[in-house]
Amino acid sequence: MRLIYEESVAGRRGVALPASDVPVSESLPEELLRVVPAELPQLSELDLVRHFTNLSRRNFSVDTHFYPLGSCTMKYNPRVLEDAALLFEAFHPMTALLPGGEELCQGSLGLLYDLGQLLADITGMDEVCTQPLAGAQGEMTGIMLIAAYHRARGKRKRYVLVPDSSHGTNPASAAMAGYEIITVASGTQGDMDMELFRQAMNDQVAAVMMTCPNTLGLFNPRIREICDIAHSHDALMYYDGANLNAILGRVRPGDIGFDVVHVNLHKTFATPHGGGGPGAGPLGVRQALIPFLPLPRVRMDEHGRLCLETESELSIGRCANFFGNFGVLARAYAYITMLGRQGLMRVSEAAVLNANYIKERLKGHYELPHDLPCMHECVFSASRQLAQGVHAIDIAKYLIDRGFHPPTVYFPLNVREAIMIEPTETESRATLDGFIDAMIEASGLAESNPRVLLDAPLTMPVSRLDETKAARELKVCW
Amino acid sequence: MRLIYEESVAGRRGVALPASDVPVSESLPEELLRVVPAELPQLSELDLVRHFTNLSRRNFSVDTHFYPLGSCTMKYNPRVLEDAALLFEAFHPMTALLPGGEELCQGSLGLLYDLGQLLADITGMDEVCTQPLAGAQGEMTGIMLIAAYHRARGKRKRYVLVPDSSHGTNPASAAMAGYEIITVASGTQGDMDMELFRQAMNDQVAAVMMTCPNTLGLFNPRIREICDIAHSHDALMYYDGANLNAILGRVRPGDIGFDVVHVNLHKTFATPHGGGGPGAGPLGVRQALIPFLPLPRVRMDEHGRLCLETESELSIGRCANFFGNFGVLARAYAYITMLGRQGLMRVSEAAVLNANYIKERLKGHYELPHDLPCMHECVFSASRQLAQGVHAIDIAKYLIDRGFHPPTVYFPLNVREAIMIEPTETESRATLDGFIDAMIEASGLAESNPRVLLDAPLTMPVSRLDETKAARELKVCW
Amino acid sequence: MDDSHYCPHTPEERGEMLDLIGVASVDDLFASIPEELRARTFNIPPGMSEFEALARMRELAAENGQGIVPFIGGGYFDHLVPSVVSHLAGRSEFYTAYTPYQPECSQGTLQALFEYQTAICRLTDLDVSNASLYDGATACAEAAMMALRVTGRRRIVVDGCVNPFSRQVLKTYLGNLDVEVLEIEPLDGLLNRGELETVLDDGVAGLLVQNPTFFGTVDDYSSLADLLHARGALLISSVYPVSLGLLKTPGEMGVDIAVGDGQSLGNPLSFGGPSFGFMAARKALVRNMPGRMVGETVDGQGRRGYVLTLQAREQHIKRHRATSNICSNQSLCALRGLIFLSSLGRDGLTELARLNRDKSEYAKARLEEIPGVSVLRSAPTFNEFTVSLPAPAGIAVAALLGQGVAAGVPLSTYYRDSERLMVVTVTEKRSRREIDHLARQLEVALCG
Amino acid sequence: MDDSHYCPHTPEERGEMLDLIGVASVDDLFASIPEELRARTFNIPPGMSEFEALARMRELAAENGQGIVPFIGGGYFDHLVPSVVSHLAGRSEFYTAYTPYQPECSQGTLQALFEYQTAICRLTDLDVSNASLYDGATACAEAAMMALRVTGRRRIVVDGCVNPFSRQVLKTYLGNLDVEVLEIEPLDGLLNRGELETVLDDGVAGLLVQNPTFFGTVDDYSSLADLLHARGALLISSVYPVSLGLLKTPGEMGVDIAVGDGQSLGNPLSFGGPSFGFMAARKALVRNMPGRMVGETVDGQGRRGYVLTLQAREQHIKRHRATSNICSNQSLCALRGLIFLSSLGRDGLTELARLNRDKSEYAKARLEEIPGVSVLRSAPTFNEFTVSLPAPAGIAVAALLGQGVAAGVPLSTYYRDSERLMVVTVTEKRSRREIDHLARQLEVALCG
Repeated sequence: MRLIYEESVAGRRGVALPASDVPVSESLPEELLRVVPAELPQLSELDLVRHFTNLSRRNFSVDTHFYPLGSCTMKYNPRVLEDAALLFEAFHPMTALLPGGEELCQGSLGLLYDLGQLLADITGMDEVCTQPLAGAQGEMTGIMLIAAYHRARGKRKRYVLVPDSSHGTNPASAAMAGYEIITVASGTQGDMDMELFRQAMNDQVAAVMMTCPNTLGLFNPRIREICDIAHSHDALMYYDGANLNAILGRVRPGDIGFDVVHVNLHKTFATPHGGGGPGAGPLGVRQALIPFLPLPRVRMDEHGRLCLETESELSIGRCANFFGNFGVLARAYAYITMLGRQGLMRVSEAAVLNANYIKERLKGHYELPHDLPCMHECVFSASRQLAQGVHAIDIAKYLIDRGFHPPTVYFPLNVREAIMIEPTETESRATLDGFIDAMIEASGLAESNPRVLLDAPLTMPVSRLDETKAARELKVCW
Repeated sequence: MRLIYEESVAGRRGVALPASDVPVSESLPEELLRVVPAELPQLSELDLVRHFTNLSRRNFSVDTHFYPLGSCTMKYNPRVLEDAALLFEAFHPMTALLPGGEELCQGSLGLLYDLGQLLADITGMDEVCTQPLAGAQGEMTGIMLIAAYHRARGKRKRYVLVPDSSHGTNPASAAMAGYEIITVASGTQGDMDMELFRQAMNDQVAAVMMTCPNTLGLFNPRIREICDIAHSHDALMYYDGANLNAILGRVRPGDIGFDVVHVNLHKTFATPHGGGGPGAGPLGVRQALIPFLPLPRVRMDEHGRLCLETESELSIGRCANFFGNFGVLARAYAYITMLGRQGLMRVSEAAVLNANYIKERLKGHYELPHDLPCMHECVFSASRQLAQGVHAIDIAKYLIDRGFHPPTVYFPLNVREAIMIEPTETESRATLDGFIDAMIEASGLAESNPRVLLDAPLTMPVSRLDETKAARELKVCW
Repeated sequence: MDDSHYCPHTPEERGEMLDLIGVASVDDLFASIPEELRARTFNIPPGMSEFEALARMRELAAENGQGIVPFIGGGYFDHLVPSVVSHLAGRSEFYTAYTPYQPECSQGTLQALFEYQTAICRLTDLDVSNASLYDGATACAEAAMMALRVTGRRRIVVDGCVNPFSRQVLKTYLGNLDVEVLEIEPLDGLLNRGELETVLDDGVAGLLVQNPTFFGTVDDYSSLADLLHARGALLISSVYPVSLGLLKTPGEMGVDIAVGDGQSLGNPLSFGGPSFGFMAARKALVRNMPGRMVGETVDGQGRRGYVLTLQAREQHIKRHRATSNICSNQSLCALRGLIFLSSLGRDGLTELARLNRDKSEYAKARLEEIPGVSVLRSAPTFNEFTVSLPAPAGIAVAALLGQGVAAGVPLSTYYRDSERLMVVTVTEKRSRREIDHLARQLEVALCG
Repeated sequence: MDDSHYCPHTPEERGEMLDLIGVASVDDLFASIPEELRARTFNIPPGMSEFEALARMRELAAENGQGIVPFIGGGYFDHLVPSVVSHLAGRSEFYTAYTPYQPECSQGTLQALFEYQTAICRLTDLDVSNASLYDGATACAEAAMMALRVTGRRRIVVDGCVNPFSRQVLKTYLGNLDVEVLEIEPLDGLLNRGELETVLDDGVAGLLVQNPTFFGTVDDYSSLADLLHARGALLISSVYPVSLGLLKTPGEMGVDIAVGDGQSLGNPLSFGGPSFGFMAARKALVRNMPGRMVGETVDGQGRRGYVLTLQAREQHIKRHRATSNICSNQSLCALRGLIFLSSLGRDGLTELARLNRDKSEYAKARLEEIPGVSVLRSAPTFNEFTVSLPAPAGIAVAALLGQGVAAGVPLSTYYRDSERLMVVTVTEKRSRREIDHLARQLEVALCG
C-alpha cells in the first residue's frame, strides 16, 4: 500500500476548521516563526478514511484472529468497555489540581480510588497506586519505592536479583532505578535454581523480582521459601503481575509474601492492546512502602470525599503527568465491576483449563520441556522439528497462513526454540481445536514437506521481511 | 466462512442480561406459549465479534474501495454524521403524540421542520414531507398525492407515463398507487421521444414521471416543453430525485415546472447506504398538493413552536409508523448544514467534472452511445468488446480483481451492454485515474486475452456464483 | 474556513481536468442547461465546519425533554441494546456498502442477510423470510397486498386490535387499489370472533391480526387459521419479536404470513426510525413475497456463496408487474437485528421475554393498588397492558409527562369510548424503582 | 444472570476437556499450588451485566462537575478532535492487535507507525523519531537519560520554565542514578540565560528547555544550541506540537532531541490519559533512542514492508543494558496523532495554530481591560499567557470554578513569589462568547 505521503497532493484540504470569531492577531516576530509549514499529508477526508481503513485490514487482531501470544494475555476486549471509557473523555485533569477542584472531580477520583481498592484486594496488597502508565513503568516505580524504602532505613543496596527466564523489562527497570542486576539461572522446572539463588542472595540485594506462575506457566511451590530467604536478607520481593490471569481469586501475591506487585491492566483486565499500547501498570504495595508512593495520591477523607495528596516528604515524586492512563483504568474498572468475584475466578479457571487442553493435545507432536500441569500458558520447543531444519519461527509463519496469529517464539530464553502458547479464557473449544490441528499439521509438514513452512507466509501482503536490511540501511522516516 | 449457526454450541451464552429486581410472575397459560425456544445462535461474545468482523471484511464499501455505481451516488459519508445522529438515539417517538408531548420534542420536530425547509429550497417546492422511508416509498406516496389531487377535483385518471429508461421503481410505484403504466421509448439522446410522448399524452394521464438529468446522465433541454404539454392535459409532473446530485443550486425541479419531487437522502445527501438501506425519500410538493400530504405533519405555529397535525380530511393517510427514518434525516440535516450554499453547489460542479473527465478519457476505448457533455454520470456500452465475446459483466468482474467496485451494468435498459459510471464529487483525481487505467486495461484484455475477463474475479473469497441454481434450488433459510 | 468540504480537487487539478475535457470552466459543463431553466433562487445558509454543525445538532437535541422515563410503546420499545450491536454494525464495510448486486465482493452483507433470514424463520417458525422491509407498518400493508395477489380476491379484513398506525398505513397503501378494507371493532381488547365470522366469505383474501394486540392482550389464533384456510383465505399476523421469546409462534398457530417491526431487536428509538420490517411466510408463498431475498448457491469451484435471488419478482426487473416497488430496504437495521438476536442467543431471548413479562406483571399489581385504577383482564398480557383510570387518561398522562414520566398511551385518540383508558408498556429496562415511582406519581395525579 | 462472562465453555465442553487432560475437576489443575499459599480472602463484589456496569459508570461520571469551560492547560489541552480520528483509530484491527512482532500480519500497525514517525520528523524538522513513549513528561526524562548516555556525563540542566510535572518526573526518573539535576530559576517567565552561562561547563550532558514555556512565553533557543554544542552537550526541547503549526521548529533551532506530549493531537482529555509522548532527534543519536522504532525494508520478492527495527536497543533483547525499560508504548494514541495531523494536513495545522493564537490574543486584550489585571509581556505568547491579578489567583480561580469556569492555573503551587499570577490557556475551542464571559466573571470576582 502507498504511504499516506505518497497520496498527498499539494493544496488539498482535509477536515475544515471553524471560522474564527475573533480578530486576526498581530503576527509573531519573524525569528520565532517556522520557515516552511510541516509537510503533513494533504488529502481529502475520503482518501484519509480509505487509507486507514485499508491499513487496518492488513493487521491480525483479537477481533479477527485467534492470538495465542504467550505472556501477552490477548483476551477478548469487551466492547462495552469502550462505551464506558467514553463517558469520561471530556474531563480535564488539571481541574482536580485547582483550588476547589477536587470537589468537581469526585467521579473520576472515586473511580481511581475504587479501582485501587479492588486491585489491592485482588493482589493482597495494602494500597495500590494507579499512576504507572504501563507494566514496565510499574516495575520501575516499584523498584524505586524499594530503593526509597531501604534509603529511609539508612541502607543503600546494590543489587536486584532476577531469574534468567524473566521478562526483559525486569532487569531493565531495575537498572533504571540504579541497581546492578544479578541473574540467576533456572532449575529443572524453569524456576530459579534454589541452590544458585541461595548463593546469589546477600545483604546487598535490594529486591528479588519474580513472576509466579513463572514464564513457563508453572507455579513454583517453593515460592514462599524464596520470599522468606529474601526477607531474611532484608530484600523485598517484587511480583511481576504479567501472569496474574492464572491465579485470580486463588492466589494473592501479598498472601505469599510479596511486598510489591504491578498489574498489567491490558493483559489481565481486558483493556485493548492497541497495537502496542496504551497499557497501564498499577502498583500494589505493603503498608511499609505507602509513604514512598508517587504523587498525586488519591485519598478518602473522614467525610468519604476523595482528595488528592500532592505533597509528601518521603514520596519518590511523580512518574507521569497526571493520574495515569485514566481511560485504560476506567475500562479495567468496568471490567472488574462486570465480572465480580465469581467472574474473575472463572477467568483463571478457564484460562488454565484452555492451556492444559492445548498442552495435552500437542505434547505428542512437540517437545514439552516440562510435562507438568501448567497454569495459563504452556511452553513447547520446536527442537524435534529442528532436525528437519524447521525452526520455531517457521512454524509461527505457517500458522499465519492458516489464519492464526503465531504464539510467542524464542521466549522464554531458557527454552531452546521456545513456542509459548497462551490461549486465554475467552477462546472457545472450536477455536482451540482449529489451532491445535494447524499445529499438528505444521509438525507433520516439518517431516513431509518442510518447504511449506520455510516459505510461509504466502497469504499476506508481504512475505518474510529482511530485518537485517531494515537495521543496516536504517530508514525510519520517509 | 461458516454460518453463525454452524458456530453455535448448545448451552453457550453470549451477552448477559441484568438480574431481575421484581418477583417472578405467574406463568402464561400453556396454549399461549411457544413449544421450543427459537434456535438462535449460541456463541460467546468473542466468537460473535469475530464472526461479524470477519464477515464485514468480505465486503467492498465506499470506505475501502472506489464504488462508481451509476445511479446510486456512492459518495463519501462523513463520519461526523454518525456522531450527529447518535445525539438523538434516546428519544421515543411516541412522546410527541402524547398530550403535551410536542413541547418535549421541540428539538426533534425542529430538525424535521428545518430539514423540510432546506429541501424545499433545494428542490424549489412549497413543502417537503420527510416521512417516506426510501426513494421508492417517496415515489409511491407522491403518485398517491397526485391521485388524491385529481380525485379531489373530481377526476379519476388511469395512466402514469414513464420513459423506458426510467428506474424500475417508477412504474412499480405508480402501479401500487393504482395506475396503469404507459412506457414511452427513448429518442436519440436517451430522453423520451417527443413525438411518441405527444402521441402518448391524453387527458387520462395523471402524471408523467421523469428524472432530469436522465438516466444517461444527460440534461434534457426540452424538459419545460414536456412539463407544459403534461400540464395542458392536466397531468402533473413527477421528478425522480435520484439524479439530484448533478444540479444542486443550479436547477430546481420546481422552477422547471415539476409538481412533485422525491429526494434520496442516501444518494445526494451523503447518508450511508448500509448494504441496502435504510434510506429516506422526502417528498416535495407544490402548494396545491399540500392538503393531501401524509400525517402526522410537522407545522410551526404562530409562536414559532413546532406542533404535529394529526388529523386532516384530505390527507392520504400515513405511509410509515412515525416521522420517517429520523436517524437518516438527522444525518442529511447535518450534512446540508455543514455544506451550506457554496458547498452544495461545489458538490454538483465536482460531480459533473469527474463524470466528464472519465467520459473523455474512456471514450476512445469504449463505445459512447451519446457523446455529449454529461452531467454527474456517463453511460458507455461494451458493444465493441462484445465482438470478442466479452460482456459488460465480464469487465465488471475484472474490475473487482483490480480493486474497484464495478459500475452499474445493464442499466439503463435502452443502452445495449450498458456500463453506467457515477464517480461522485468526493473522489480524487488519483482514484479516477486508477479506475480509468483499469478500464482501459480491461478493454485491451478483451482484445488480447479475454479469458482473464471471463474468469474474473479470482481474488475474492468466491468466484462467479451460480445464480440459476440459487433461484431453482431455492434456499433462503439455513 | 474552506468551503470545499469533501470535494478534493485543488484548483490546479480542476484546471487540468477541464483542459482534458476541453472546456474552459466548470460552468461550461452545465451549458446544456438552458438559461431559463436555471434555479431562480437558492437560499441555503452558508456552510460551516463539522465542529460547528455538531454543536448545532447538540443544541437541537438539548431542546428535547431529557431523561423522560418511557412507559410507552405504540410500536417502538425502549429495550436494552448490547454494546456489540453498534460496534459491529458500524463496521465501515457494512455501513458504506450498497445493495449487494455484485455478489463476489459483497459476501459479507449477503451472508449476514442469509443469516438474518434464517433467524426470522426460526423466530416465527415459518419457512421463508425476505431480507427486510421498511418497518412493521408497511410490512402489514405489503402482507395484505401479497394476500390479494395470492388469492386474486379483493377484500382484506383487519382486526381493530392491530396497531392503529399499521392500520392507517395499510389503508393508505390500499387506498388507490380496487379493494376493500374491512375493520372489526375490538371487543374487550381482543378480536371480536363473533363479528369476524359474520364478515368471512369467499371474497376475503386475508385477515390481519396482531399478537400481542395494541391493548397488550395475548391471544392464540390457531383456530382462525383453520377457519380462513377453509375459505381459501390467508392468516396474517403482526408480531412483536421480543415476545416470541415466550409466546406461541405464528408457525405454531398456522399463520401464513408473519410480519412485524424489528426496532425492538437492537435498534435505538431514534425518534421513530430507522428500524426494519420483517416478513416470513410459508414456502409456497415465496414467489409472491415483496423485497429482496438472499439465497445460497455455489461458485464454479463448488464453494458456497450467497446471492440476491428471485430478483424476477422485483421492480428493477419486473417494473410495474413487480411484487412491490420496494428497492432500498433496511439492511443495516436488519443486520443489527441479527447481531442482537445472536448476542442473546436461544436462552437469552427467552430470558429477555421473561424479564419483560415479570416487570410488566409487577407494574400491573402496583398500579392496581391505586384507588379507582383497574387493569383490563380479558386476557393475559406480555409487557403491555391496558389500564382504566378514574379520570381522563390524557390529563393524567400530561400531568406525569411534566414530571418526566411518560406513563402510558391514552387510547381515546385511537378508539371511541376509551377516554379513561391507557396502555402501559414495561420493558426490561424499567427498574422496580421507576415502576414504583410511576405508581406513586400516578396516584398523586389522580388522587391529589 | 449468568456469571460466565466471556468464558465460553458449556459444562459439557468443560467436562470433555477435563477428561482429555485426565483430571476430575478444574480444581485439580491448581493442585500444584500448596494449600498454604491459597488466597486468604477475596472480597470483590458480585458481578453484573454490561448494562448495569455501564449504568454505574454513568453515575460516577455524573459525580464530576459538568460542562466546566476550561481556560487551563498544564500540559493537557482542550482541542477539537475531528470525528474521523475516533472512527478510524477505533477499527478493531488496530484496537485489538498487539505489538507488531510478527510483521507479515501486522503491516497495518507497522506502516501507520512509520507514517507517524515521519509526521513527527516533519513537525519537528528532525531526522528520526521513535514510535512513541508514554507521555510528554516521561519523554523529557527519557531524553535526559539519553543525553547522559550519549555524552557519558553526569549533569542535566533544566530550565525552570519547563512544565513542573515534567521536571518532577525527570527528577524521579533520575533520582536513583548517580547524576545531578540542576534547575535554573525562571526570569520574567523566560530562561535566565545569564544564570545558564554560569552553570554550563564540560560536565553538563544536556539542557532541557520548553517552548512555549509553562508561562506561555515563546522563545528562540537557536543561540543556546551553539553554546551547548561548543561544550559537547545536547540541547533538548520539549515542544507543544500544535504550536509547531506556527513556531520555529526544534530542527531550525539546532535542537538535538525534541520531545513533547501528543495529547493535543487528537487525543481526548480523558482526565489525564492516555496520550503519548513523542521523541525526535538528529540521525546520529538514533541508536541511543529509547522505545520502539519502525523501519522500512523489503520481502523476498522485493515488496516494500515495515518491521520493528534496532530492537537490539530494547529491553526484550538487551535486558538491563537496554536504552530504556519501555515495552508497551502508546501506539494507539500515536495513531490518533497521525490521523489527526493527516486530517488537518499541512495548511490545516497552520490554520489551527493561528486560531489558537488569535483567540488567545483576544483573551489577553479582554482580560487586560479589567482594573488591576496585567499580562506578563516579557515575550510573545502562543495560546497561553500569564496574568497578574490584584488579588491571590487561587481565590479568584476557586470563585470562578464555582461558576463553571476554570479561569487559569494559579502559579503559586509551582513557583515562589507568584501568589497573584495565573496562566490562562485559550484554544481554538473557546468561543468569543466564552472568553467575554470569563472576563466578565473575573471582573466580578475581583472587583465585586
